[in-house]
Amino acid sequence: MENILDIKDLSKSFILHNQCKDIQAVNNITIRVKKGEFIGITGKSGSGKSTILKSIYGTYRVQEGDIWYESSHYGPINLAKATEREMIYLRKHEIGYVSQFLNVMPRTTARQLVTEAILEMGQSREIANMETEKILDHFEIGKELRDSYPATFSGGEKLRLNIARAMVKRPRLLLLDEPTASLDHDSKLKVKTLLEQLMKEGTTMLGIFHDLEFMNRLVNKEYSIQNGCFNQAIQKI
Amino acid sequence: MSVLEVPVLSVKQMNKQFGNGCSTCKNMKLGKMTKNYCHKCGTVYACRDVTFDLYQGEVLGIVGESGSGKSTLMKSLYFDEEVTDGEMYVAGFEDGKKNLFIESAQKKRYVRNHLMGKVYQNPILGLKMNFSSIGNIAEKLISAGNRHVGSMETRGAELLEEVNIPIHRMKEEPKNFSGGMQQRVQIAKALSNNPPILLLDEVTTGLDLSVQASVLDLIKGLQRDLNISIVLVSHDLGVIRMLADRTLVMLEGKVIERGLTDQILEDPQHPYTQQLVHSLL
Amino acid sequence: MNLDVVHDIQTVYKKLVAATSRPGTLVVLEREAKMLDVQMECLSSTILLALTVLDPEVTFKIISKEEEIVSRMINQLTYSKAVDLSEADFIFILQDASNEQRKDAINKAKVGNLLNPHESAMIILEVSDVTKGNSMILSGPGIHQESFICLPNVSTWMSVRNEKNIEFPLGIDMYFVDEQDRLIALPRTTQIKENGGEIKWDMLQ
Amino acid sequence: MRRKERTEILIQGTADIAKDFAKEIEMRYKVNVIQKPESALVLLKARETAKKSLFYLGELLVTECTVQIQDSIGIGIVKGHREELAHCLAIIDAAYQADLVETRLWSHVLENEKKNIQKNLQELNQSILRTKVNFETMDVQ
Amino acid sequence: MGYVAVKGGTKAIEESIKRLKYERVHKGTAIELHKIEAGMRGLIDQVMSESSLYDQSLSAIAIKQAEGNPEEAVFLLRAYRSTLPRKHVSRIISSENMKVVRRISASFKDVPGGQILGATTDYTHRLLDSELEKESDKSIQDWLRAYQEENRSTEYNQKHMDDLNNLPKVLDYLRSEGLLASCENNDLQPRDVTRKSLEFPSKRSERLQILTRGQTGAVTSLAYAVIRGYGALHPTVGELRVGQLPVYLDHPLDDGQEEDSYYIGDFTATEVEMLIPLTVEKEQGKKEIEFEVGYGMCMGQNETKAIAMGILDNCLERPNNEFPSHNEEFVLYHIDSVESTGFISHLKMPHYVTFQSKLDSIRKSKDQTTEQEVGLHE
Amino acid sequence: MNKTYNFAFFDEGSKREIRRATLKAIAIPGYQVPFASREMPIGRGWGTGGLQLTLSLIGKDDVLKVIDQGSDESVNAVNIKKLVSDTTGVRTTDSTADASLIQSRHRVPEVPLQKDQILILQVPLPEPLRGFEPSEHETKKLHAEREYSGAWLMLFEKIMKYGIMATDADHPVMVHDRYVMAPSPIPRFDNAKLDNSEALILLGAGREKKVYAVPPYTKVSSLAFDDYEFEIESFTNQACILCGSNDVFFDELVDEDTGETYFQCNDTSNCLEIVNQKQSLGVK
Repeated sequence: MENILDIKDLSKSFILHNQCKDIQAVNNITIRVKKGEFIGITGKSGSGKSTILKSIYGTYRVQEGDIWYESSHYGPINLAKATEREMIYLRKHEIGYVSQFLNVMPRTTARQLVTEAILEMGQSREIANMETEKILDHFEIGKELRDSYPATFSGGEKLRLNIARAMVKRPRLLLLDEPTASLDHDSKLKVKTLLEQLMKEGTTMLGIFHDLEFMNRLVNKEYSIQNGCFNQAIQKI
Repeated sequence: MSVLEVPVLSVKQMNKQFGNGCSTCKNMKLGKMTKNYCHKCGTVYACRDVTFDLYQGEVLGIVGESGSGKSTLMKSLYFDEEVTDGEMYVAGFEDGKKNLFIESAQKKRYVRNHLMGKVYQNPILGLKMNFSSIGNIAEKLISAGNRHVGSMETRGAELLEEVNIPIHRMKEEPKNFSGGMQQRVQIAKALSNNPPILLLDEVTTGLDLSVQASVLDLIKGLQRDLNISIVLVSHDLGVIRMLADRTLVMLEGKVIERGLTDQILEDPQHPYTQQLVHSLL
Repeated sequence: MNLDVVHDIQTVYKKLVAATSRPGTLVVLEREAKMLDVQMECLSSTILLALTVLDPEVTFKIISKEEEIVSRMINQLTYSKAVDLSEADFIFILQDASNEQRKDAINKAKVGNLLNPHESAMIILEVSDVTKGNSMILSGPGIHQESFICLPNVSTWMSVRNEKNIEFPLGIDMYFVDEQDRLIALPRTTQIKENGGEIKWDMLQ
Repeated sequence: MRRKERTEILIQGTADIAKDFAKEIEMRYKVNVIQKPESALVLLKARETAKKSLFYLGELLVTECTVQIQDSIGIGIVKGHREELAHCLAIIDAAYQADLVETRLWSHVLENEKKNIQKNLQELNQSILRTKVNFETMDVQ
Repeated sequence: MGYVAVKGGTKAIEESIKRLKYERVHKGTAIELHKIEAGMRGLIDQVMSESSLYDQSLSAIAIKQAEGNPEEAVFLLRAYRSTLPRKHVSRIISSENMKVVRRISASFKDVPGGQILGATTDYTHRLLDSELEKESDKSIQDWLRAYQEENRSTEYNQKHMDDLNNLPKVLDYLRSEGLLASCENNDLQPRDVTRKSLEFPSKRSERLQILTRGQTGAVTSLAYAVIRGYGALHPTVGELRVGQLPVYLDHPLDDGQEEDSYYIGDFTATEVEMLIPLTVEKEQGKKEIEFEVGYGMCMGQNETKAIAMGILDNCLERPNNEFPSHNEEFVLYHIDSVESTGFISHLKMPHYVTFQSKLDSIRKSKDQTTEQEVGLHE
Repeated sequence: MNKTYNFAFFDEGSKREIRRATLKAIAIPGYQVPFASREMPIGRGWGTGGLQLTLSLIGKDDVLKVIDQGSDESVNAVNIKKLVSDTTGVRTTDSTADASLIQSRHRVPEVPLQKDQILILQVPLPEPLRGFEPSEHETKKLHAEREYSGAWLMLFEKIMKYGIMATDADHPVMVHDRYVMAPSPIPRFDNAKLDNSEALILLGAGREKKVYAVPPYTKVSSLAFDDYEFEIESFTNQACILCGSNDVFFDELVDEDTGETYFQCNDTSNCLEIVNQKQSLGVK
């Protein structure tokens, strides 16, 4: 199986000018991810797990190392050096990112939120509307919720919506940044089902999970990280 | 197989100074000035070598404190202000091959009327307060060549509806409206002839929070539906975070940092941006 | 000089108005030119026009081999000042000017700006005979549908004139005067087409 | 005596002097009137003191006359409607221009008149100075 | 009622002109011009200044013809002026050469050269003087003799008397003290608003010329509005001087040597420099107060107008859209006596055609409304 | 002070300045040429712009007609005629056809103008965009950039308010497809007479110091919308009570006894000519 993601010697530090600090977040990280794999990253909080995901997603600017991604549109592309426009394209069409926070416009309804994600990819409004209903059904977002503002949702509802929004794009690569951190048991189970379904559909995933037990039941491979460096890679399943 | 995208609007090395400059500020390479102001001759270098591209369907945020040159930049883009030097290309005008900054006033007027819309922070600048709201929208349509009252009335009503101005108030003058409503009429006006480029200058500044939210929502919705490109200037990072895909940070007339909006917010590089972001958190 | 500076200049002006408002119309200044009755290095009509439009408030330029003499004379007659081509309100191109000088003068004449299109030059061009030369079709304000005229030396001014008048309202207004004291005006609004077929080059220079 | 000082004295002093001088010349020379005394305007160009720039304050009505003696042109110009004085001034001006012998004898007449003018001015100033506010007298002793 | 054009105009006009003359002379006595000149200095000065034409005797005729109405007198002189050739421009007139007859400063008590009240109504208590009813030529002459006698009895320091002819300027003093920015002579030739139509933004010379020939009342009212609050200035009179200024002309063909110029006479003028404190931002945002100067000068003794002009001059140097008084179009377009009175009075002209046209328009729009209303009810 | 006035009141320098402006105005149809505008012996606003044009044009052989609101005998017309003939000695006439110069306030005569005539219109407010933009500096810029949305907007606003264009006199026109121009307060009825006119039409605004022109055979169209056409004043089924004309602009009168409305020609000299003609025919 070919690699979809090939992270080589990734290092990232933060220079905080106002505090005269230089914080090394990750150092010389190398990860290879095959198409369809689900990789889990573990480590203590502050160990640099999120940094890896955000570097892939382009939120952090990489200082050293490469992040080769096999794009269906661009072919092999180094995300560490991609332009803003390339990154925007990939985010719209190929790479999804889900965290526990739902960052949306205050007065956008659940339905609009999802539709918008589909429209971004250039679909017609008709198709977008149809798809939206489908996915919201799928994620068990109640009909009564669909025209309300997500700000009023429960944690579980918010997260499901969040994943729904990421999933509706059928991303090739999905980055999961502690999505289950604040969820109750029932919600977690629903999410798990969803992620399993994504795996079946062939989505490659990279995730950080607070709940290791939850993670272990899902991932193919686990990387453990300490002080910004890898300890080991454990093959699961 | 990278596809070469053509920007809708492209600005290169734009400079705008107020005053003629003197030997001190010209020779010292701007070194001996306080910020962008020369004490000797009083020249203000409002925009210095500003360069950026705007692509179809995206929202480009420009953030910076007052005096950073962002409003001057917007004025220059809409030809409210003549630039000192630089280039500006718009895809819809002469195939994006002619530098608009050196074209005649008539040509600039054409681009303004047909390819751009602008919403000013102060509605007085964007609206004729003594003309009806529908008339204000019609003005933009007329300048783009429309000579049909019926169609303009329909279009105007449509737009006002879209921005949530009750139709029965369309013949009212904006001077009777609240600030938020005035801003919405401005937006309707700016959008009236489907411009590919929309310039928004601090459109929510000075509005109540709830009104702000409704205006932001409106903008986002319009941008989503119409796939127009927006340059959005704000000193408010919250507004930028919600609307902008990419962001430029301006300080003392210069663009000191640029990137994806989440990059700017989560991984700011320049000391000034870091300070700005941290003060927001 | 028997010219009455009040009444004869008034009739010259009236004729200038007629010529300007009806481009291509042949206007005769013979009567006033006879009153002038002086020997000059330029045509009598040129002097008449100078007396009609010039005074200390405006400027002029003479294009001629005898520029110095004519400039001084015009200055004494009108107190108007001679200035550089690009500043001149009125440009007089005399018969003895070379083709290059003629082109250059028209080329450098000011066309005004969009705010003040009237700050443009009026060009008075001397020719031997305003009725001989290349045949042309005129159209535009002041002309009922189309009118036909002949003017000499077309190649030396036409293209540069059209070039100057490309962005109306900017442009130059041209007046042709001849040895028989006749006048034809081609203001900036007049569209000129060459009248088909063969071009008869004017051989008189 | 040069023109500035001369015209100051002739206009500020008694009009008889100009009349006498002109008469003297007219008796001996042919005076050709080029332009009869006529009303005309003089535009007043002033310098303001705030930015030291120039502006036009208005127009002053003058009477102007031009005469010719021999080959010399003389101009007489004076504020107001003073046709006779303008005429005399023009003749005197032409006389000086033509450097006629008579003009050499006029100097001391003019000098004398200048003293009179000075004296009158001083009398005027004296009466004006009576309106000067004297702050010293208000000192408390 | 009817909207028909007036007929029989020729006859009516002739009769109207006779009637006007009747009104002027019907008391059976003519006012002599020299009496107007002798006794109406204030009116003459105002008329000369507003008409921008300096000549007492013409002014007197205009006043007589206008029966003392300054608006009409100014109108007459302005029109008369259009018919006179303007042959000369004077050499630069500088107020330093003024033979001062009055000079005060409201800013400096101890102004160099002193406060010289001269002739002023300021301290007359404005008590109506019934004595004037009895005033005769003889009583006047007696008074004059006594006054001259009194004057001669006082001895004055020679130096002071000479000073009156070159009194130091308050501004020069301030400039030498560094309280006022010094500036060089600016010899840019002024534009003449009577020859070149005004365009905006205007030139300083155009503003000053329009202000100095402005209608006294209009200039005063606008300046009053400024200091009452419809403006952003708080001025004091730095110096006010009244006196005689000599006028010189260059020989038309000469190279303009001063000694060869023509002296043509003196004219009376009022000059005012208003001091206006302003906060200016200096280096590092430090703020300082500096003086700016507003300049006013009028032909004749017109003190209020000159002060008002000084205020408006500074207003227009500092454009500010908040106040109409700082808007050059607003001020410059509306203070000319002939223009404003002409346009106001033109409203007396018939507007029958426009009214008929308006009538048509109103009827049609009424029809429209009725149609709409009918439509609504259907 | 003994002053004989120069021919046509002005000194030659003043005439020359007006003449230069006029020539530019003819060369740039519809553009308002600024000029110095001399002070006149009649009031600003009383026709000084027209009068200055007339005086700069007039010669010994001219025949002058002056009309005000359609009437040769109106006091203002008489007054101006008197001033011009007093300072020039030229002949005046009431007949439109006889005149070489016609100075008019608020009307274009009913008798079609001829090639050798010049019509001079007095203009109180030359700026057609003034209602939209008070600043002269700004309106000048709008003209420069051919930005006339304001002119149409003013019409649009009226339609919004009143349901019709509802302009009265001085309905703006577009000249030579370039400049929007105030035709002076002539009724809309007269606007068509400016289009492709045989005669040169000059317009003078003395107080506002502008001269502008419509040369002969120049396109002049009244501003309108595709779905709201320009409409002239309508006098449907009305005829002049004196001469019977029905295709002219009327004055509306009320019979004081009966209270009934009746109509009469506004152009009095034309009316009189028709009446005279009819009478002479009747006599035959």
